[in-house]
Amino acid sequence: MQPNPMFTVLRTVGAWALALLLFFPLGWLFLTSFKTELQAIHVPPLFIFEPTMENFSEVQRRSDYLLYARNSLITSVGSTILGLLIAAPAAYSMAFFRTKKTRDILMWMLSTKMMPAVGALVPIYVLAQTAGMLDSLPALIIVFTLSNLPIMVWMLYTSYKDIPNEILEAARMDGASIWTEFRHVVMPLSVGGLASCGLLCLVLSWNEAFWALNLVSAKAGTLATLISQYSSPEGLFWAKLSAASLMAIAPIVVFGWFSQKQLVQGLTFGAVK
Amino acid sequence: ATELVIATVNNGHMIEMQKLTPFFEKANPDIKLKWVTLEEGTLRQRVTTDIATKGGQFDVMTIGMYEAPIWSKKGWLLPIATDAAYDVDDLLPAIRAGLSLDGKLYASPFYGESSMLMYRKDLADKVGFKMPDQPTWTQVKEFADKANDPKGGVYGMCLRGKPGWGDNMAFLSTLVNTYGGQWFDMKWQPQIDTKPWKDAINFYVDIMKKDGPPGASANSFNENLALFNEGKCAMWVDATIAASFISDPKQSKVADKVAFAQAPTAVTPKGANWLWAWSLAIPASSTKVDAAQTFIKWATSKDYIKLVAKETGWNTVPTGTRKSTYQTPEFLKASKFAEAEKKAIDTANPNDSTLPKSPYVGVQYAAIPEFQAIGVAVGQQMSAALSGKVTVDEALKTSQTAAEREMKKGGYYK
Amino acid sequence: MNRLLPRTLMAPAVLTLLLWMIVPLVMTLYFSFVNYNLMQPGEHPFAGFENFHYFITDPDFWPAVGNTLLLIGSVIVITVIFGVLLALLVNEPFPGRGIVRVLLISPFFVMPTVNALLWKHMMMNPIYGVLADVWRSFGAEPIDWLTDLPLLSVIIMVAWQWLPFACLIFITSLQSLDREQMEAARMDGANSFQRFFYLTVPHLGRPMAVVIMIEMIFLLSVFAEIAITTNGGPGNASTNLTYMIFKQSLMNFDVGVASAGALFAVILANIVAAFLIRIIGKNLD
Amino acid sequence: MAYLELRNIKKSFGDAHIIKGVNLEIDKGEFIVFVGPSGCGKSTLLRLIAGLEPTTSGQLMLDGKDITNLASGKRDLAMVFQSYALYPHMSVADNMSFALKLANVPKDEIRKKVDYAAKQLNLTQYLDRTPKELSGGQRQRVAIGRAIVRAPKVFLFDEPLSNLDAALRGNTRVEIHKLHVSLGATSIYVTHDQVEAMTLADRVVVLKDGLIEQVGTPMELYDHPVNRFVAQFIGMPSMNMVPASAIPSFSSQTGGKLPSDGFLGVRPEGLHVHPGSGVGVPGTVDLIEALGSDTLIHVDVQGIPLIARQNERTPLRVGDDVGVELDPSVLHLFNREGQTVAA
Amino acid sequence: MAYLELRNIKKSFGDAHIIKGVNLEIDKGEFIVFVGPSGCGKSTLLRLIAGLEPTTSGQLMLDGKDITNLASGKRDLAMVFQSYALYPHMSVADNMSFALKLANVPKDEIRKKVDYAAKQLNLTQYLDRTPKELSGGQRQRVAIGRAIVRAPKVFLFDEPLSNLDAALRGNTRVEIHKLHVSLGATSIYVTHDQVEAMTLADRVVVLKDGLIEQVGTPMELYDHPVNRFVAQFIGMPSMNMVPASAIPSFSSQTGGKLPSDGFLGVRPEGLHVHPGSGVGVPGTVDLIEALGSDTLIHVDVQGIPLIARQNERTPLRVGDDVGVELDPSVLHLFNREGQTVAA
Ligand SMILES: Nc1ncnc2c1ncn2[C@@H]1O[C@H](COP(=O)(O)OP(=O)(O)OP(=O)(O)O)[C@@H](O)[C@H]1O
Ligand SMILES: Nc1ncnc2c1ncn2[C@@H]1O[C@H](COP(=O)(O)OP(=O)(O)OP(=O)(O)O)[C@@H](O)[C@H]1O
Ligand SMILES: [Mg+2]
Ligand SMILES: [Mg+2]
Repeated sequence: MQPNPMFTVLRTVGAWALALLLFFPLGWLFLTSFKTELQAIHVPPLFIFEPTMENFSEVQRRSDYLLYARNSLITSVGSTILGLLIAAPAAYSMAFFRTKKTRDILMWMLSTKMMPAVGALVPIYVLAQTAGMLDSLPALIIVFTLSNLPIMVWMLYTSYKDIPNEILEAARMDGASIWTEFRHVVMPLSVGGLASCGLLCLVLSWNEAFWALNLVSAKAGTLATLISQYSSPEGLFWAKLSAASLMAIAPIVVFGWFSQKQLVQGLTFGAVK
Repeated sequence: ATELVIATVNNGHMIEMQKLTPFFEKANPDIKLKWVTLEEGTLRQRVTTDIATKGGQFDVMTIGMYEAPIWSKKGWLLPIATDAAYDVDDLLPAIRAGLSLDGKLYASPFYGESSMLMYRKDLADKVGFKMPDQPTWTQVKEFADKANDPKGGVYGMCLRGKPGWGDNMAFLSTLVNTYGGQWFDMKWQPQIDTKPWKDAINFYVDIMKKDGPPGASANSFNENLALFNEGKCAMWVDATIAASFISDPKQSKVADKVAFAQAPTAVTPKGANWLWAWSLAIPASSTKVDAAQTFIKWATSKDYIKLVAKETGWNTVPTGTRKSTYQTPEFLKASKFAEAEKKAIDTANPNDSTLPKSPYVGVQYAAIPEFQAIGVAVGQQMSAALSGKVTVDEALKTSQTAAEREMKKGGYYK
Repeated sequence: MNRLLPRTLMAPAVLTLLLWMIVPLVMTLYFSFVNYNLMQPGEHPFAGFENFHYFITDPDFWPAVGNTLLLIGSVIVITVIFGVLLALLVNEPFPGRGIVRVLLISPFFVMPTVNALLWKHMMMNPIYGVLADVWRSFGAEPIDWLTDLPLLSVIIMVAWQWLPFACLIFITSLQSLDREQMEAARMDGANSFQRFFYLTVPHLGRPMAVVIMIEMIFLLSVFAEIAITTNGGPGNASTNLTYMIFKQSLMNFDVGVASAGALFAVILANIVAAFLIRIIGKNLD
Repeated sequence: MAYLELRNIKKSFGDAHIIKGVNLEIDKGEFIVFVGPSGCGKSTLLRLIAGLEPTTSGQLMLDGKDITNLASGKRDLAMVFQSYALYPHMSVADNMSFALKLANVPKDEIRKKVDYAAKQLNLTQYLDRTPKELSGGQRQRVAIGRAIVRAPKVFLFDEPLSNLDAALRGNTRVEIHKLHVSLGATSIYVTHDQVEAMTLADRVVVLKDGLIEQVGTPMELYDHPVNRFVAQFIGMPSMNMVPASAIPSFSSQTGGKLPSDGFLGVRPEGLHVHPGSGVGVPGTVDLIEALGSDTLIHVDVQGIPLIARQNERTPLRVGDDVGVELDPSVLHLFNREGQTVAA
Repeated sequence: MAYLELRNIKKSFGDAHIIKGVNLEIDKGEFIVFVGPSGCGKSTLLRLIAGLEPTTSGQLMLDGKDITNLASGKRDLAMVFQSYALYPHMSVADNMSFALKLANVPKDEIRKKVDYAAKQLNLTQYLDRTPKELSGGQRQRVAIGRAIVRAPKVFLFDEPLSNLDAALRGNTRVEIHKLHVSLGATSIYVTHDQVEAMTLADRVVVLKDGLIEQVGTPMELYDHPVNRFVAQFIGMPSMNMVPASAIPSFSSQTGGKLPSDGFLGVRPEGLHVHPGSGVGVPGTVDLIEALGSDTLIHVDVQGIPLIARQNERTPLRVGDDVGVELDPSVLHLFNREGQTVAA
C-alpha cells in the first residue's frame, strides 16, 4: 500500500480520538474515585481537583477487600481450570471424530447458555441448599464452569479444527496412544487457543455478578458482590462507589491489558480462515 | 466460637454498627460476627429467597416494617426475647406496634424513620414565603412555583420518581393517603382508579413537571439527596433520616440553610407521612438462636446508642426507635431536626392511616404478600406518567387492572 | 477407531451440561404449573396453565419481547458496524497503535454492574453527568437519558461493552484478508470504497456471523444494565424478557409465573438458536 | 513368499466404493510406486496399508503376519506425508525421535539413530531448529528422517515432493533414490509425477478407479502397456493416439494387425517430422516448444493433433507444411476397448 | 520505440535495495519471461510494473506515456497472481466482469466479453460457480479469464502455474502459449520453471540480486550464456561444471582457451558414456534414471559428479565402470569470475 502521510496522520488522530472517547467512561471512573463525595456530584463536572485517597481507605476499612479479591481469584481460576479440563476432551472429540451430530451438539450446548439465569435461580438455589453448598466457593466454581462451558467448548473446538489431521495421523503411526497424542501433540499445538479460551473464561467468571450475588453471602463473596455494598446506600456514595468499582475491576482490566495479545489471537471462534 | 452471619442494608447506621463489631466481640468473646452488606433491593431479594427456601444462610436479617408482620404471621421469625435491661417499653409505640404480632416483638428496630418536608430557609426568605409547621400541598406548591429557577440551577420541588414500591410508591402512597385515598377497600378491591388517586397523582405530575428537576422519574432518595446537597432543590419531601445528611456540612453545601416541617397534607392529615424501621430479626431456621438474641439485644439497646454517641458523636446515633433517645439533651442539642422527626414518627400510625377504613396494615404499603408485585407494577406506571410516556388516567387505569390481576391471583376473590 | 472413545471424551461436558439444563428445567417446569409464591411457601396447589396465562397477558409481555429483540438487534448492528470501522482504522500501523488497542479493548473487561453504575451516575445523569455537561457546553438542554431515551441508554451501555469484542474479532479477521486479492482489485481499478464493499465486507462475513452468534447468546440475558439504571422503565419502556422474569421472581417472588416466563425464554432461545443454526451455523464449519 | 501382501483389499466410504479389490505382492527391498489419475484411490490405498483407515474387507499380510486389524502404531511402518506433518512445536531432533521415545528406546540409542539419520540427510546442523525455521526442502528431509530412524519394515510416501519447486524436486528425488538403495528398504511411493515414477520405481502400479490396471517395471509399462489407459498415462508428453480410420497411411504400416475400429498409439519420439511435404503424411506445425536439449513439435495431421519429439533443434516455424513419418518399430495397437493387441 | 520501457528502475524497502537499476525494453506483442533464483526480485519487479508498489526511482513508459506515478487501476495492465487471488464470494462470471463493472462498461458488452473469454478458456459451464467449487486448473483459467476480458495493454503473470500439478501445468502452459499467440498480447511472465521459460518466452530475462544478468531468446541463453550463473540456471538438468584443473583430459580439448583457474561447462547431452573403460575418461556409474524416451546417467569421474543425458536406453547398471567422452562442439568456457570466454 502506498502510505500516504496525510492518511496516516488522519488515521492516527481518528484512532486516538475514538479510543480516548471509548475509554473515557473508565477514565472518569478512575478520576471520580479520587474525589470527595461533594466533588463527585459537582456541577459542572470537575476535571481538576485535589485527589484524595479517602475513598480507598474507607473501602478498605469497611470491607475485607483482600478476602473478596481472593475469592474472585479462586473462583475464576478454579472455574477456568475445571472448565478447560471438561471442555478440552469434548472439543477434541468433536474436532477429530466428527459425526453428523457434532454441530447439533455444539449448537445445543450454546443454546443452554441462552436460558436466563434468573429463571433458574430458585431451582439452583434449592439444589445448592440441599447439597449444603450455599455460600461456598465450590458452588460458585461449579456454576461459573457450567455457564462458561458451552463457549469454551466452541472456542477450543475451532482452535482444534485448525490442527491438520495429518499431524495426528503421523503421531498415530509413530505409535502414540490417544493420551500421548492429546498430551504431546494436540495440547502443545493449541496452546494459543487454550490460553485465550482460559483468559476469556477468567474474565467472564470474574465479572459474573448474578450467581455470585445470589448464592453466597459472608464467606465466598467475590468482588462483584463488593459493589453491592456501595451502590445506593442512604447518603452520597458516588466517590466511594467509584473507588470500590475501580478496586473490583482493576485487577481484571490490567490483567486484560497484559494478556490482550494472547486473548485476541485465539478469540476467533473459527472466524479467521 | 459461634459465627453469626448478619445480612444488613448498606446504610450509614448499619455500616457504623459494622465498624463497632470489636466492641461486641470483646463483650461476647464466644461470638464472631460476619457481615453481609447489600444494597437495599438486593438485600430484600436475598433475604426473602433465603428465608422462603429455608436456605439458612443468615442468622440475623435486617428487614423492614413490611416484612415483619407478614413473616411473623407465617412463623418464619422467632420472637425477640427481651429482658428488663432492654426496656421494651422504651420503643416508640408506633414502631413497636408495627413490628409486633400478638404482643410479641418479632423484630427489633435498629433505626426508624418517617417522612417530612425539608426546605431551604434562605430561598423561602428570599421569595417571602413563610413555611407553616405543617403546610398543605397547595401552600407547598405556591412556594415551589416561586422558588423554581432552573436557569439558576434551583428546582422548586424534589420528589421521588424512580419506580419501586419502596421508592416512588412509598412517597406516593402518603400523598394518596392525605388526598383521602387508599390501596384497598374493606373488600380488598383496589382503589387506584378513584378520585383521590387521580387528584393526588395529577398534582404530583403537575408539580414535578413545572418545578421538578430533569430526570425526576429516575430519582429516589439518593439522587434527590445529591441534588439537595448541591443546592439544587428548594424543597424535598422524604425520609427523616435525610435530615442528618443535609445538615452535615461535610456532605452538604446548604447545611446551614435547611429547615424542616411536617409532611404536607391535603384532604386529611391521616397517613400524610410514612413510617419505616429497619429492624433485626432471627429466621426460624437459625441454629444459633441464643447468639443471635444476644447480638440483637446489643445492637438495638440503649447502650448501643450511647456507644455510638461516645464513638462518633450524638449527631450520628441511630434514631427513631427509642423514647429515651429523644429525652437525651446531648442528642437534642446535636440534631436540630430531632423534634420534627419525633413528631412525624409519633403521628404515623400503620394501623389507621387512611381516611376510609382499610383492611391492611401499613402507611406507605399494604402488608400483604401481593403488595410487592402491585407496588412494583403501579410504581412503573407512575414513573411512566411522570416522564410523560402515558397520561395519568391511563397509568391509573393500567395500575388498577394490574392490581386486580394480582389480587385475583392471590385468591382474595374470584 | 472405535466409537466409544470420542463419546467417553465428550461425556463429561455433555452430561454436566445436560444436568445443568435438565434439572433446573424440570424443576422450572414443575414450578410453572403450581402456585408458588416465595412469600407463601408450603402450599403449592396445582395451577394448570394459570401462570402461563398470567405471564402472557401481563401488559409488559409483548413490549418486553419487542424490547428484547430491539435491544439485541440494535446492539448487534451498532457493534458490527462500528466494530468493522474501528477495526479498519487500527488495522494499519500508526504511532501508538498498541496503546490505542489497549484502550479500545478495556470496556470488555468491565463488570456489567460497574458498567451500568458508571453510565447511570457519571455519564448520563441529567444534572451532574458528564454528558449533561457536554450538552450544556453546546448551549443545549441536557438530555434526560434514562427517562426520555431509556432503551437507547441501555443500548448504548451494552454496545459500549460489546464493541471491543466485535472490534477484536474483526481485527484478527482483517489480518487474514488475502493481500493479493486486494491487489487484484486495485489492478481492476477499484478505489478504496469499492474495495471495502466488494472485498472487505464479504470477507468479514464469517466473523460477523460469529459476533452475531456470541452477542446473541449474551444479550438475550442482559439484566444488570437494566436493573441498575432504568428498572425496566419508565413504564415498561426498557423491560426485556429477562428483566421481566427477574421482576416476577425476585421482586414479586412469584416463582410460578417466573418459571412460566423462564420457559418462554427457553422457547425464545431455542427459536433464536434454530434461526442461528439455519442462517449462521452453516457459516461456522 | 511376499514381504507385504494385499489380498483383495476393498474400501468403501458409506456408499462410495473407493478401493474395489486390490491384490498385490511386494517383495522385501522393492520400491513400489503407485500412480494413477487424481481421485483413483492412491492415497486411500496407502492409508489402508498404514492403518489410518480400517479396511472394509480383505487382508493385509506383512512379513508373514496378518496386520489387517493391527493399530497403526503397531504395524512397524513409517509414512512421509505430502504436507510433511511435522510436529511444529518440536525441534527437528524431537520430531525424529518422537516415535522412539514412545517406544521407550533408551536415550543414547535414540541419539545414535537420530544422529545417523541426520548425517545421512545433511540435517545435523539443524537438529535444534523447529520446522518453521526450515526451508521446504529441509522440512521434507526431516519428514524422511523421521521415517528412517524408526527403521520400519516398509516406508510409505504420499506425494512427498509435490510441495517442492522443480529444482528441489529433482535433487530430492535423486536423494530418495540413493537412500532407498543404501538402506535397502521396502518402500511404497504415491505420486502423479511421471519422472518420479519412472526413475524411482522398481515396479510401478497403475491404478484407476480403485482397481489395478497394470503392474510392472517402468520400462515394461513404457514399452508394453496392457491398455490404452496405461499407454497414455505413462510417458510425457503422452503417447499420440490415432483412431485406426483417421490416418490410413499410418494404419497401413501396422501389418494389418490393427482392428479397423481400434487405435494406433505412437510415442512422440516415434514420430519424425520433415520440412516440406515430400516425405510422409502431410501436416502443418501448430506449435514448437524448444527445450534446449530437445524439441517438441506439435503438428496437425488431417485434423489429428500429434506431438513429435526430436533431439535436434528444428528450423521449422509455426504454420510450416511438414511431412510426418512413423517409426514402425515402436507402434502400439489397441482394440476398441483399449486393450493392447500384439503388434 | 519500445512499447513498455523500464528506465533504470530501482526499488528499496527501507535499507534493503531489492531492485538495483533495471533497464528493459519490451516490444508490442512480445512474451517476456523473468527467471532467477528465489528472492532475486522477480515478483518485486513485476509489482513495480503493475503499480502495486511505488518505485524508488526510475521511469516506466507504456505506449509512449509515463505511467510511473499512475494508480495501478489506471495503467491498463492485468495481472494473474500466483495464488490466483480470485474473489472467493463472487461467481466466476462476476470475477471476470468485476473490472468492467467498475469501469461502467454496459451490461451487455460485459456479457459478451465474458462469454467470449469463457469460451476460449472452456469455462462456459462454470460461470455460475464460486471459485471454491472449481479445481485448481479451472481456478487458474478463471484468473486468466479475468485478465483477458479487460483486454489490457500488457498481461502480467506471477508464477501462475506453480500451484498446479505436473500434468495440468503442462497443459495449461500450452494453452497460455496458444492464447498469447491468438490474442497477440504483450506479456510478462515470472516463473522459476525451466520448461515454462524455454517454451513460452520470446525473450527471457535472467535476474540475479536485483540486476539483469542476461536478456535473450531461450536458445540464445541456452547456447550462449554470458556467464556461469546463466549457464547453470538455464537447462535441466543443469550444465555440468568442471574446474579447469580437475579433469585435465577434458580441459585439454578446449584448444587452450580455458583459463587455468576457469571452468569448463558441458551440458548433459554433450557427454557420452561408453560401457567399459576403453574410450574417454574412466568413471563409475552412480545412478541411472530411465525416463522412457531418454536416460540420465549420473557418473562419478575422478570425484566430480557429472550427468549425461542420452536418447537411448542404456544397459548400464549402477557401479559399472564407464568411459566418458566430451562433445567438443558444445563446450562452454568460463574464467575465474564466471564470465564466458569465447570458445
Ligand atoms: N474420508 C473420506 N470419505 C469419503 N470419501 C473419501 C474419503 N477419503 C477419500 N475419499 C474419496 O475417495 C476417492 C479417492 O481419494 P484418494 O485421496 O485416495 O485419491 P488420490 O488417488 O490420492 O487422489 P490425488 O491424486 O488427488 O491425491 C476420492 O473420490 C475421494 O473423494
Ligand atoms: N514489502 C517488502 N518489504 C521488505 N522486503 C521485501 C518486501 N517485498 C519483498 N521483499 C524482499 O525483496 C526480495 C525480493 O523479493 P521477491 O518477492 O521479488 O522475490 P522473487 O524473485 O519473486 O522470489 P520468489 O521466486 O521466491 O517468488 C526478497 O528478499 C524479499 O524479502
Ligand atoms: Mg492423494
Ligand atoms: Mg515471487
